[in-house]
Amino acid sequence: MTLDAVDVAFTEAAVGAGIATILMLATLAITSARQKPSEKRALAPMLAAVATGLVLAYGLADLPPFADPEAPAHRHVAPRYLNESAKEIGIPNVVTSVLASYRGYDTLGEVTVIFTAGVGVLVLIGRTRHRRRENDDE
Amino acid sequence: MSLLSEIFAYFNYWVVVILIMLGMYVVMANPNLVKKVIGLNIFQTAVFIFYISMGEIEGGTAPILDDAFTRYANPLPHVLILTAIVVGVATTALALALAVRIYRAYESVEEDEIDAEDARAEVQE
Amino acid sequence: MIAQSLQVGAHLPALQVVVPLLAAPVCALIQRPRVAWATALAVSVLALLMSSALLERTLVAGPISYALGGWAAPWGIEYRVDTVNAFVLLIVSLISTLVLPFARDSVEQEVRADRIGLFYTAWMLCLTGLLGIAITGDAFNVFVFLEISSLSSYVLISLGSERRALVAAFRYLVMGTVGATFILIGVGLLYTMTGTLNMMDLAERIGAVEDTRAVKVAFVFLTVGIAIKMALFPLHAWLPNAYTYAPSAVTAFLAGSATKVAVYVWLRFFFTVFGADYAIESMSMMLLMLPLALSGIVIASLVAVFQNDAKRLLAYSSVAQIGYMALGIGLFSTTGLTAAIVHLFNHAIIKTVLFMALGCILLRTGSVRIASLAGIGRRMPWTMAAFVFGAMSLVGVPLTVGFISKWYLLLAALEFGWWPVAALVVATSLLAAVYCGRVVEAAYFRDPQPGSIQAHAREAPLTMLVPVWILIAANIYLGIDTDLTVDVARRAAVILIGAVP
Amino acid sequence: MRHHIIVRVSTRILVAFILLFALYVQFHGDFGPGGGFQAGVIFGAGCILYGLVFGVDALRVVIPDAIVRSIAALGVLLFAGVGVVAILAGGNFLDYSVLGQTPTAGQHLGIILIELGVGMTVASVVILLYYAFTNR
Repeated sequence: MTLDAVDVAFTEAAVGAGIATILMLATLAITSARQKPSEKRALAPMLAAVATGLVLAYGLADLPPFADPEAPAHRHVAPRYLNESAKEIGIPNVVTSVLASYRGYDTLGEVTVIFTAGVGVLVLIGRTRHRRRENDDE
Repeated sequence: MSLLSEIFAYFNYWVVVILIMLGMYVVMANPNLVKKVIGLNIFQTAVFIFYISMGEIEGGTAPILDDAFTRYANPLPHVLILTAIVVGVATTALALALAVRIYRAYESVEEDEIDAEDARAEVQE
Repeated sequence: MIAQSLQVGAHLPALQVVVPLLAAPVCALIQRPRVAWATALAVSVLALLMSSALLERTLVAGPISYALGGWAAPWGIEYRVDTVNAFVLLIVSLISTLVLPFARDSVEQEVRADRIGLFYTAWMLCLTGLLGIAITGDAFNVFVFLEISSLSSYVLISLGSERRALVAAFRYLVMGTVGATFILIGVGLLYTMTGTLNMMDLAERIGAVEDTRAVKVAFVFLTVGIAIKMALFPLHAWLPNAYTYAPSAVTAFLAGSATKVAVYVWLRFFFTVFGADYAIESMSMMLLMLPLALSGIVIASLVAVFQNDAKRLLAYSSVAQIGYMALGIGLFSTTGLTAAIVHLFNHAIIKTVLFMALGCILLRTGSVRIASLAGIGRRMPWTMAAFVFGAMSLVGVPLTVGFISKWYLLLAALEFGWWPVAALVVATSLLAAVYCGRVVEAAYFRDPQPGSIQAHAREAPLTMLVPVWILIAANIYLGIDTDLTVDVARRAAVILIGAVP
Repeated sequence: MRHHIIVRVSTRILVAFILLFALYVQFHGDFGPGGGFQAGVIFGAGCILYGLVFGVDALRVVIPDAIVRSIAALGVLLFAGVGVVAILAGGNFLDYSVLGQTPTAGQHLGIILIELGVGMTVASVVILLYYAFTNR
């Protein structure tokens, strides 16, 4: 079963190569912390997780079957992207057309999210211009 | 529709449900902050699978226009999930940065140890 | 020249969000604390002017639609401004504008100097996110801007001076991400069933599929996800620590804006997307929300009474106040909604001023534990006087805005003849008097330890006192002249419920 | 790894190809899969590979902290700036059609520019994360 989501696959691959490395480094930085077995609080989370799963399953079982071309998701907004984007935007990759133009504003938001994360990481653990002050929290 | 094809038609969705339960459980039950972040990632990945699944069309190809094909997968869910993946990565990076700082401040990333430490500081005040 | 100004007017909805968005990287490039602060303040003032212009236009000419990228909805992303969200835009930019002058000194004391440039970058991003959520007419776009505001608020909270701020930010991040992912699931389900993401388009198409289980589940996930973000009891666990350990200016800003925007998103989905009838009849929201709202009000107020830290006390009070808004919404009448929306505004200006007053004390003494507030009323008379006025408004003393909120809430409850609910509202107001009273009692009727910092504290600087007293003036003026807020809130309620009262 | 000559030489060659591939993905996203985000991550990953083999300080010499931070901010400014230019040219925010002689030419130009903005921010944030997480 394939999903024909080449752009998504590509992104996941790139993220795996680039970000996973950082994730690994971050984990290395705090690996001396060891896992202790702790069973006492497991019941309530279990119930919450199962409840969420059941509610979701209840709804998902009602969706149009997988890959059904008649599903409403494919009949209303999406056809315009596939049929008109060649004329309106003029590039063959429809995902790029939607991402960069039809819903370009979401992408601006997405870049802003990345920037926000960058700012946050810099504030938290970035190298700072002055050396650390006395009695600081670190 | 036979039972088997019924199960198969919704196979992706079952995976989504199981991953969501797994992710939520790890997020809530595991006291290790780094593992909580991993739980969040599982949770988010489940939603990515849900979105891509709903974009697929029987007999469609990747939505890159070419004269050889007439039927394409729905590009919109792909776009949405690209955004969501990016948001997920950004959240992970920030969460890990916080975990690193917490480790420097408490010398632990175990929730119960951190709480115990805070309780001790509270008594001293 | 006229053509020029008309053109700017036509792009106001986009500029409302884009100007702070542009200011964020500019602040990051500047890095110098005072310049970054001045930029943030200037942009905030500009945002306030734009939101007032937008509110005025929606009152005169009805909803404004703006097609981003020039692509008409539902193919492109639409910004849609009506009286409801114009009012929310005004609240958010007003709070940011009033807290920023106060923030300069407060932040310089609480945040390390080399982080201040990025602090204001995060502030601008948070403002961008909040305004973006409020203005958009696209369900997925809500998620994107929600994440901008969430990530930046985790950063802002983590900058508190104690290490517990880090843990508070982490826990908020975990809960916030679960909430946002729930919203993502809800939006995904709605898209699968209708094929659209535009809210107006969703509202039109949802009727045909509203009996399906998928739409019901979408409703549940959206409700729970947004409830986490607005800290509705019992999903409020992230809020008390986040508000207690965040820098004072951040607490004041978020308390006045972030939860309010989440309440707005709730309103938007309940009333515009799903429709009031669906929410009440199919999902029996009334039965679910009233107990949650009422128990949230009672329990959070009681917990507040027993707090030893004034910031945490006010944080629990905020959870209770969210309960009042949920109560107003849960009554599902024009009066109830009016009460909720009025309280949205009023609570923003009440809680912001209370947290700002605590920020002044924190600047001078370094602690807002109730025990260490002893005698502060004599050392910092203006600050504490402001706190007393704010507290009176929170309790709901007549001639303050707090009274107006409670009054409409009582009216809404009595419309249904629900005396016990009305009595509970009054009783919990007394609880508010008790917990605020603890702070006031310590400040005025106890003596400071001789030789302590408190005994020699100076009054806060004017840059902090002036915004505090502007808000107090607003609390009293809008408590007497109610036309402004109640009128707008009523019109907003009518738009949401879709009927003439 | 700093002393293994084979690793060092092959890394140099590999990094060159990775960066080249990143540029290909950046500017070819219109036709195949890819675009600014993927290109940015690949570019960042290439730089991280260099940093892993030659040391993070060697990478810092090539790409200093201050530059990385500025490019992250400039990428956002470029993207939003294209939107503002569209307003000045008489369209709505981010309406690229008004940027060129014909609407499709404008769309092309707009998409290339904003993808560049995305790539800049993503690549520099990836490098920035690497710098930050290797700080001790």
